[in-house]
Amino acid sequence: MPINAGDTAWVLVATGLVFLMLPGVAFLEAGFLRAKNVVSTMMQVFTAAFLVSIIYIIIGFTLSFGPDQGGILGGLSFLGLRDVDGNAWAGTTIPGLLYFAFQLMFAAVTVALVTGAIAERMRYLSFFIFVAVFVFIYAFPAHWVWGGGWLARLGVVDFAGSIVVHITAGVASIVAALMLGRRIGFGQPGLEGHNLSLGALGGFLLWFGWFGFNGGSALAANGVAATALVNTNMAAASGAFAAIMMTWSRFGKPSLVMGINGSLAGMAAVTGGAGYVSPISALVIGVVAGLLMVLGMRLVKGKLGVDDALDVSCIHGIPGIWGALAVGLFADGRLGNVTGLFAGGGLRQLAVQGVGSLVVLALVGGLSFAVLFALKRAGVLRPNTADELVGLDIADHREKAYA
Amino acid sequence: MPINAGDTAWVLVATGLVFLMLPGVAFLEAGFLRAKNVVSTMMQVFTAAFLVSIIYIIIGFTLSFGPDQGGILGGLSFLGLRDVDGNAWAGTTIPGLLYFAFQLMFAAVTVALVTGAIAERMRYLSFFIFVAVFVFIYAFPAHWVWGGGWLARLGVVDFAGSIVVHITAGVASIVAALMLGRRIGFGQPGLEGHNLSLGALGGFLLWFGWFGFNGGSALAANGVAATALVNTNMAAASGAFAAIMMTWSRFGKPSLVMGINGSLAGMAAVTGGAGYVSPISALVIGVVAGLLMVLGMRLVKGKLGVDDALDVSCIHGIPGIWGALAVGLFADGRLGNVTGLFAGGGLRQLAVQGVGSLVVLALVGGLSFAVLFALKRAGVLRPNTADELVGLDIADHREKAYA
Amino acid sequence: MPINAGDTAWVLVATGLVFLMLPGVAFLEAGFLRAKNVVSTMMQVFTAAFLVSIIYIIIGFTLSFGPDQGGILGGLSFLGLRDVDGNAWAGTTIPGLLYFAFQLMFAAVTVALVTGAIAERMRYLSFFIFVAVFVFIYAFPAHWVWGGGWLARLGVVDFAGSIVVHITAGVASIVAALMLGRRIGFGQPGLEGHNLSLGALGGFLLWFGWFGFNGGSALAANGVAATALVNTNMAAASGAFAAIMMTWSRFGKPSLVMGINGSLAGMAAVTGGAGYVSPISALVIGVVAGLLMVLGMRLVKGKLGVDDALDVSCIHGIPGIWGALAVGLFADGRLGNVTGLFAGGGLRQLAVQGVGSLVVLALVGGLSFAVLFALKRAGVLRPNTADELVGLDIADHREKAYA
Amino acid sequence: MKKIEAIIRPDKLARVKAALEEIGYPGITITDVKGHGKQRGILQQWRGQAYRIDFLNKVKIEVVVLDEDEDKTVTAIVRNARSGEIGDGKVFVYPVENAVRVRTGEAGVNAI
Amino acid sequence: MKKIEAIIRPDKLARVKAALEEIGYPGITITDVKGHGKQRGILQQWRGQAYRIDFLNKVKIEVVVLDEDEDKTVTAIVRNARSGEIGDGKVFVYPVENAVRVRTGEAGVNAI
Amino acid sequence: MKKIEAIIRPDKLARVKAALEEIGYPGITITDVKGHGKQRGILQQWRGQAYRIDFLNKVKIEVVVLDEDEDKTVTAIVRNARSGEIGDGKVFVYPVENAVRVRTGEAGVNAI
Ligand SMILES: Nc1ncnc2c1ncn2[C@@H]1O[C@H](COP(=O)(O)OP(=O)(O)O)[C@@H](O)[C@H]1O
Ligand SMILES: Nc1ncnc2c1ncn2[C@@H]1O[C@H](COP(=O)(O)OP(=O)(O)O)[C@@H](O)[C@H]1O
Ligand SMILES: Nc1ncnc2c1ncn2[C@@H]1O[C@H](COP(=O)(O)OP(=O)(O)O)[C@@H](O)[C@H]1O
Repeated sequence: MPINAGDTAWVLVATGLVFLMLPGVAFLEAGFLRAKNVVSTMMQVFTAAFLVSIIYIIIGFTLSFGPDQGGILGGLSFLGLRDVDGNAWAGTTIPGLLYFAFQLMFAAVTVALVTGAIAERMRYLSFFIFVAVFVFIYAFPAHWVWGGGWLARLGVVDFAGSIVVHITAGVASIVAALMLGRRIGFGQPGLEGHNLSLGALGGFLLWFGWFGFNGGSALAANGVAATALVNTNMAAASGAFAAIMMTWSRFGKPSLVMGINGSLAGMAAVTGGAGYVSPISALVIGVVAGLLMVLGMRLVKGKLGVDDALDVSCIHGIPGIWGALAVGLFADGRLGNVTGLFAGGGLRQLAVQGVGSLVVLALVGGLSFAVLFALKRAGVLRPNTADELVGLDIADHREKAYA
Repeated sequence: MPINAGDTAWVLVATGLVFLMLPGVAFLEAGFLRAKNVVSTMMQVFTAAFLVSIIYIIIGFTLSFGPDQGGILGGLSFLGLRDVDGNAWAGTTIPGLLYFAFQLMFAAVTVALVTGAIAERMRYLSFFIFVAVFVFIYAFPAHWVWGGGWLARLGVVDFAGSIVVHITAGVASIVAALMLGRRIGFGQPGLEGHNLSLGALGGFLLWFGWFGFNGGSALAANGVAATALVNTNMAAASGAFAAIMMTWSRFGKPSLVMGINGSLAGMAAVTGGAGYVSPISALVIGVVAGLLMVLGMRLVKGKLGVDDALDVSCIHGIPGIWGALAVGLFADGRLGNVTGLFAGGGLRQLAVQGVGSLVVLALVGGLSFAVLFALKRAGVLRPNTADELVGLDIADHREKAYA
Repeated sequence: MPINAGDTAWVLVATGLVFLMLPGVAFLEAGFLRAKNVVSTMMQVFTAAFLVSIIYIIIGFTLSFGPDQGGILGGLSFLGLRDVDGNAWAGTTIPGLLYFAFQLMFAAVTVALVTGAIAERMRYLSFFIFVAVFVFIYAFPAHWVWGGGWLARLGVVDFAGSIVVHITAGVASIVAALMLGRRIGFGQPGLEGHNLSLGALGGFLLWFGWFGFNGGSALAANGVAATALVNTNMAAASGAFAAIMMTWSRFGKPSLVMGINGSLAGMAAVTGGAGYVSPISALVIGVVAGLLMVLGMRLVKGKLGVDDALDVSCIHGIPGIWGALAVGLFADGRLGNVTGLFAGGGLRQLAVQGVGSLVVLALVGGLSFAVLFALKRAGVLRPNTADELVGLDIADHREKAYA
Repeated sequence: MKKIEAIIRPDKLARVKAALEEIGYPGITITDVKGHGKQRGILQQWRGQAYRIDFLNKVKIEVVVLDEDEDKTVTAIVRNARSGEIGDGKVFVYPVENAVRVRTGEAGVNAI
Repeated sequence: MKKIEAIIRPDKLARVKAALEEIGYPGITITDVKGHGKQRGILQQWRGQAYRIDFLNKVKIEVVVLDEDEDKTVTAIVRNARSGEIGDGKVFVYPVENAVRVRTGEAGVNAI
Repeated sequence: MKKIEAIIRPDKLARVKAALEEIGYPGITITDVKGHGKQRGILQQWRGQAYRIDFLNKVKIEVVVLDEDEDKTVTAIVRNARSGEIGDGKVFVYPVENAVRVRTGEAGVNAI
């Protein structure tokens, strides 16, 4: 297909919007953490930006989107971006380089999300290595679902990444939280966020950027993109609504922080079906995601006592699973003949989505465990007590966020 | 008309840009208020985002843009977004769902603006109800001017909402400020904003977002959109210039805060004529708006002693009226045969614009009064003194913005 | 050529993105300066926004892009934007008004960058005058390279402004830093930035906005735009990488602040060749830029003791020169037959690029010196000691950034 | 000379300051402090958990007065800082051996 | 009455506070201060230059106690604030002439 | 032992600190405070209204010294904190009954 300027314009912007989710994550997290770990957290996200860029252009992209090798990974045709240029990417109306850039941002965002779980107690050196390795881990789900791998052939669909991005980030997060152990002071007052304005900025940037994340995944400026954008907004709204109502009824006071988290959970859930479901279905998907998130937090932090610092597993992981399944429920055939249970498509899609979710969960969980285990063994995973108490900003970067 | 990818790309982005005006409003206000009401204010704007989304998709959109019922409101054809999909919206080259999303953001921004007037002293419960009702109030001006209602038939034009958005928000603001009464400590030092960096962030986001607000209102990526964008920038610049010169000459020191406010006033004024006037006219419209704003603040806060906390009536309301009239003066026939006085079009357009402004002013003022009066009677409008003193962040949300 | 909606959509957005670099600069700088000069710095950038807008529409644009007058400046055909309207700009598929708006933002960003050098010790009045004059100074390089002036005829190419923007800003910065002298306390602890979250926000906004700056310079939504966007991202990544590795090896601790600066240096360097080189070349250009920046800072601040407060000369100026030359090395003929040394194009392009850089350096350096010398003579350049100690926020604006 | 040190609620500061000015002591020094006492902390929520903040914001006022003004100063503060609720704070009196005005070098009672 | 004023490491605050509560002094006042002493400052970097911050964050605890409780209070603080490293801080004891509870007006030992 | 407490202009802190170090007192504690006195507040503007901020930023320095060093300490502070303009601040001297070094438990003059 020839290049279409309108489609290209939209995906150019969408690429920028997905990039903007990186500061979104950085500020959401920095604001919701203590002042002594702000530089550390922003540096982690910044590292996701620059390090993923470098590794992804060299090897990550081709592993995901190179010619399929037995359903498992892409071949090395695009190593160092060979043969990827300004001409149209196969099956699309946008330049190959743009397709690359859009996918690159997804890889960067995925690993950036994990920083929320490991916050305030992971050495920078370890995180640096973790990011580098994660580009390879991420290549599997990306190829399997989006690169023509075996899950795609099985019929798994994932519009913009409930599985590939949010389950991946969520499971890596819970594994990392477990491997790292709890922060000093976990469960006691004193771990509250230092700057909710900054956190809210992150939340709004994420909502805004998600329009590009989901809308851009249409790879064209058309009705599908519009549907995805509207669905994103609706799930964010209803996710926020659900979370706010939960805190309002439980504590008598509605919480902004939980509202923001609820909007993220709603969007993480609708990401999988953004182009496949109707806006009203998106409202339902969002509400459920918001509720699941709140319940998940009570379970993970409350019952299990796992210190997933900013609840990435509950804000992205659980809603990611729900969103993957929701395609099997709500897809109404508007796109690519994907039809879920409620539109009379039977249980097949639902089953397939479940398989896809489980497989990615197991794979990413296992590989994340392996790399973190190695880092732990090497003794570089976690700072010593004095460093953790003084904060990673000084301990690992010798920079203070606030004078 | 078929869908055009270029036009769709632009309106997709413009929708995002208008969304971004919500954090723009949130940070402008939070930064210019006291630290103890930051969560409260951000929560109000966040509520404008999620609650308007939910109500607007169900009923608000169809009341504004459903088939005209006697010039008064739209019919219920699009209830729950029935029949609004990825196909082109009538008379445009963009998907119906995208037209909906763009309009939704306008509704959300309008009510978000009101938060600046009522800041620091309105219970969250009341605000929540107010937002819900406001979606219905907003349907009237939106339908009358943009939905083919009676004002449109009369010949009132309003490119992107000097009347529909800014007069509406401005009059609701002054009414709300009057109903709530003054904050404790009004008129004394101590009410200054706690974080001008945050406020400036809001101001810049609004300027940026306004490019989408006005430029996107062309509903196409063409010369009209470019004109609107340039005019927006010029009126912002000249509004800022005017306000800064006023403070410079009055206090000997130019004020950043007033400069930012001046840019907003300029844009609120040029919004009505963004596609109808030349960039040089936009410069003039902006300067006048900046001056009117400064004079308005001396009147409203100074003389009348009305505590419109962040001067929404003067930054949006008064410039909104001026902007509506300015179309009748400066429109040069470049778009849709709208010609103002200075281009030899006579007084008719000016008169019609005046009528439109007055009618919306009266209607929105009256309806706002009604709902606020009811809330006041119910005793839920304003917090008690202790809560107001401790700040609404703790009192209404049990969250502190800064640790 | 007729207007193309897709190209127009992209350049509309890109214009907004370049605008967003203004708050990018404002927050980068404000965050990396002391709390008592935050209003002052933001006001300077805000002034770049509104004052350049007003002067550029009247005279600046036509001086740059009016019909060439002997290779030196543009003629006055577009005075007050006469004859610039919604129709296609010659040689492009976007409206003339949009071309104007895009160029306007470049002018504003260029002067905004200088604020980083002069921070904390330049009277607002002087800065105001400096900005006004700078619009005229800027017209020369803009016309010479982009407006069909003599450097363009010589064969100098500068995709998005390594010369026109970054060398210009860099040399003006070093001259201004020299004319102003050092801040009180220079070289001692106590000058550290007050808020790295704010600074990081600025850094991320600049990275994001730069996609529009470089990508938009294609003036179309096509493969060139995609190339420019990818190259921008890659040079940012590798510039950050280089700077972080330098601090890591030197201090044992990687620095976020230097990482952000490195990303900016990388982008400043790749700006000149964004459409002419491959993404892998962009990686190399970025790494070198990051290293040059670090070494430059040791020279300028360390050895020479020049108080370029936020190192604009090293972050923009030196990488700008390197980027101009890099076109002569790496251009691979993918765009407009520009071929550098490494692609077998010989030394000619490199030589021409060197001439262009030197000429602009000398011209802008000289003119900047002249205006700053006059302001110094007039005794309005620098505040007195008491004012500098209390901070320019209070001294020049009577506004405090933080309550 | 005595130093009167009062730990009071932040929203009483303006009144107390005015009262001190009225009795002839415009020169005061203010510090933001946090207090813990009988007053219960403020209930808050964070990410779905309720918790209580132990330390409450208070303001410390320090004013050095002549021996003979001790009583009226303490009275002025107590009267204007009182809300009657738990958490109103304390006033402590300390001996001062000397005072010097930096600007002039004057010492003793002339320095106050 | 005595005022016990302790300048300690911020991360020891929680333990010291608990210890004071245990010996019957829940009423304390906390101030964020910066200290300079034998402890070396923290090495930092700024824009490629290394430098050392002279002043370190410390917390000042003030508690006014009955004369007879002076020793056990000091002991409780010292024991719980100690890390053994340079920078642990100091405890100073000052005479207090009077104390008044703002809420009730009670004075002297009843006010503590 | 005496506690010397000085309320000075923030921009004099570095000089005063250096002077104290020179006379053998590197151990000092610093608090950010706000002061009100004869010095007029700073004129500011907010949303088109001018107003005056009553309280000005000051820095409080506390240093506990041996009895015999009281005079030279006060002199060192006064000399280095002086600008000659209104608002230079005050130095107060208080009796100290005891001092304890947390790290070692040393008490009395050895603890300073
Ligand atoms: N013994 C004490 N020493 C120092 N400060 C105290 C002491 N007792 C109380 N305070 C301070 O006084 C404040 C108010 O005390 P609290 O017991 O809450 O109320 P009330 O004084 O009304 O009984 C506390 O927050 C604390 O700052
Ligand atoms: N003479 C003094 N007067 C006031 N404060 C002091 C004095 N000496 C020490 N301090 C405070 O005690 C803190 C710790 O002192 P330092 O000498 O670093 O460690 P250590 O007490 O363990 O020897 C200092 O940071 C300072 O705040
Ligand atoms: N009686 C007092 N008690 C406590 N602090 C005081 C007293 N008088 C002055 N101060 C402090 O000293 C500062 C300077 O005092 P001021 O009267 O402005 O100047 P000067 O000391 O030069 O006459 C004040 O801001 C205040 O913090």
